Amino acid sequence: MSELKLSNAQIAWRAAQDIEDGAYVNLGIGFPEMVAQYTVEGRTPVFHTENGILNFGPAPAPGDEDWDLINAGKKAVTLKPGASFFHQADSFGIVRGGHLDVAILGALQVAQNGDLANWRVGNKGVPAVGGAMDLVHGAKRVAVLTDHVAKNGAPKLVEECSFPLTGVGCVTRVYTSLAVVDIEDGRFVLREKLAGMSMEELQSLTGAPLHVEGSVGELSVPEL
Amino acid sequence: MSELKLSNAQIAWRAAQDIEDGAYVNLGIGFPEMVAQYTVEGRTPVFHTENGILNFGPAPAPGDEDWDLINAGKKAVTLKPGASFFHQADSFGIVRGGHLDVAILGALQVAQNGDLANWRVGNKGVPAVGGAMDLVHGAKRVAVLTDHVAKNGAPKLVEECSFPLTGVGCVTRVYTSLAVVDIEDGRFVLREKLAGMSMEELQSLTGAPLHVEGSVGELSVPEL
Amino acid sequence: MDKRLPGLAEAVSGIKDGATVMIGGFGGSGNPIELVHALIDAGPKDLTVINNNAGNGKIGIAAMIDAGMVKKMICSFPKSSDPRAFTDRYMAGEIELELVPQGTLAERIRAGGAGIPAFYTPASYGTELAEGKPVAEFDGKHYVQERWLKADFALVKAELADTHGNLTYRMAGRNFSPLMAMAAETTIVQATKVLEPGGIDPEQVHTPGIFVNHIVEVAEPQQEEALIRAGAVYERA
Amino acid sequence: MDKRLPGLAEAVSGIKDGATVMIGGFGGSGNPIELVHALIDAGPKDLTVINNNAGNGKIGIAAMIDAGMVKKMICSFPKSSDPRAFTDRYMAGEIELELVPQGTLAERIRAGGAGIPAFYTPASYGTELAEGKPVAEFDGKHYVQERWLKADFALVKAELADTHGNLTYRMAGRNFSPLMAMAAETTIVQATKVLEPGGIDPEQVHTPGIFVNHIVEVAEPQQEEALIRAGAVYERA
Repeated sequence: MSELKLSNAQIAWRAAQDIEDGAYVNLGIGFPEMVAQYTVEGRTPVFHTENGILNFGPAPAPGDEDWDLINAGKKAVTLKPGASFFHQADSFGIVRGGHLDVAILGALQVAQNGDLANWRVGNKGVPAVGGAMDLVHGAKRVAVLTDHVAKNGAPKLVEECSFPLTGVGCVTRVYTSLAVVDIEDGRFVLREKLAGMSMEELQSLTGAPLHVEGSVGELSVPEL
Repeated sequence: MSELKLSNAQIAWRAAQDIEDGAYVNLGIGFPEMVAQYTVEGRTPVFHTENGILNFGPAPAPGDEDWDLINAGKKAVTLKPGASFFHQADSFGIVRGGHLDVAILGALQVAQNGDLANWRVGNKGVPAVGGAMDLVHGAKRVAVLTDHVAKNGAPKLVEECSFPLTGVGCVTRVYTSLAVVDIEDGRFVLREKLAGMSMEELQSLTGAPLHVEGSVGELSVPEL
Repeated sequence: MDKRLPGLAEAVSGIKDGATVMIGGFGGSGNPIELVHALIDAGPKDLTVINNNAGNGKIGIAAMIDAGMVKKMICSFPKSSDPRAFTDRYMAGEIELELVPQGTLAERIRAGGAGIPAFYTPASYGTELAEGKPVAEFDGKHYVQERWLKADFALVKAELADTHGNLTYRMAGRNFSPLMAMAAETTIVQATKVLEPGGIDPEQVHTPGIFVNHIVEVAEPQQEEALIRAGAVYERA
Repeated sequence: MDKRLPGLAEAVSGIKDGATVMIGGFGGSGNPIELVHALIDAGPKDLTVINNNAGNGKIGIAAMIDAGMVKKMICSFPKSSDPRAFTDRYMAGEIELELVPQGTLAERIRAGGAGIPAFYTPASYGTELAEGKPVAEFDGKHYVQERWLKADFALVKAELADTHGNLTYRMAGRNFSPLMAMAAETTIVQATKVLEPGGIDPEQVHTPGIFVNHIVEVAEPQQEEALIRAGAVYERA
């Protein structure tokens, strides 16, 4: 049963299926960046990065990097036709102003009311927030990619976040290694789960009630 | 004695003498625009217009107008080398943000505390404000050009404005047809007056006390 | 992704009675005359129109007002050359006016586009235009709180567009247009020339395509000031 | 009007102990490395530095910190690659940190430049970074009040400049630079190439010259990320 979960690539693949053609998308640094690799054939989303680019493309070949052409994760990127540059006040105007169709972020914890904790575990070390607290506001959908449970087995979908918050009531959908869960009216609503996992088992790995409205789909992804 | 006053052109000329080389200047619509004609030889101020141009030049020859190249008064202008265009939020960022060296405006009334009334006489007709209420804030100097008295003989330099205010405590210097007056610590301080006018006569045409600190210069302008 | 529509009528067909419409332009520069005239042909009523001015002559916004389409104007200067259309209705009590200082108007529109619900400005403090607005003191100076301004639609005139909606403007025709493009739910652009993606240098884009929904090419756009000076009149076709 | 100065040392000579200095750049892009290194040579102390990050490797802002020049950092992300210089001092309690969400940082700097003393943003509402800040509700949603951010100096890297100070930036090297140029009392620019007035198309100017005080031509500027990857170290000459 320990094998019965999606890899990060598979979670990213699943999230990519919900990105419409022509959607404007911001992918958080790290794991969420993988979503771009699984763009659905025939769709051309436009990717935004907080440091001031719309419509950037994948990393260049090693050695071809131009270090003035980077994304928010400080990785070298390329440009697609129709790209544009702008300063960071305009860039976060795009974010806060509701212009992105979807922002996809990582998570330490997501609460059933949509609260997100993803920037800091405790009070030790040097705190760093970047654009996380801005990105959780404004996008039409704020989705999260995450393992369903933490490495120590603790649930990451919880009644209330115990880690410092990134934003309040901001997450609309969670793609986990076991399920797809929407947040509606302060509740987790289960939309899809892995076929081999019982409802009871899934609930036991989740820190707050999973509600069912209508049918629960099968979370089905290719080998990746 | 009715001849003993400066023409508008002469008031504009006097104001132009205080504009330093390289100063960034906004000239209000109408009378203040004349200041540009009297730019001191060897100085090159840069003129700003609220609708989004820095370093515009004089009107083009009749027939050469491009109506996308206009100033805030909707008059056709030209560009000087080193000009730039920007949108109106950036343009008023220049104004409010303290980046202009001087803004020169017309006045209905100026009060001894620096209050300015220049947008509306009463409550009749269609009100229109344009950029006046923005321009009185932010420039390092806010100067006013005006006849010393109104057409009906009423003082325009007053204890308190009776017309609707444009801004509170914003004017720093007034160039009138009779005098140059600074506003300091809530008082009118006389800096220059026409040679042929007595202190008493000037005070009688002024609606609030004119203070003297040190010497009063002669307001001396060429025939224009 | 191709945001082009075949014609002006299609472009404005979504604008219904009661909509709030931002219209780019300052005085006679940068006005999307062809889009405005298409909107007059479509004829929605009870519109709230946001523009720096309130229409001049017998074309553009003035012709919208003459056609009885405008319930309210939000503007800074409703008194440019020949403002008869607005003046007549205003004096007759047939049109509402929200008068906003020009810089505040620009900043409120930017705030609407940038997700800033309110901000403080020194402009209008102590004047009748600040009446009823919250006031606050920062570092010993007084400021007025102003709210963001958003719209259902923006009509914007661009010089170049690409099919993704990236735009450049022509000279001082830029004015409010980049701000309005940000602040409207649906931004409709008329462009003198529409290029393929990549046709505009990414460093020279004035409005990124994310702010644009529909594009119509109007290859030889009219210029409002020139039309007014020629005495042009627009009436519904 | 010619805003050029002959060299980097002259450009930074006005920056004294206790000054607040904005430094353009994001990660390794757009950093005015030559100006920063000239500032290290000049050696003012007790500086407050505003940048998105807090220095990486052993050059630039990290080298300023190593040189003991920085009293306080205002930034959003002091943990990019190899942030040892900042981390060591921070953990030792030898440097202050004001942590600001990145979009709030950008907007606060813009507000400083645009004369907006305070504004409301949804970012950080309900989090520990909003503690002690005024909160307000608009249209049923909660927002945090943030204050403008200004500086005594800004150090900015441009691609092109003209002698009036009109600037263009190179790709994503633009980032915070146009905002910082607005928000500083004195803005000092290093440009790869300095042109005569008119050398930059007025429609393609990214930063109008009114925001720029001094320009130094640095014809072959170094790139921070490339330097860090090469293991470069900067120490006072």
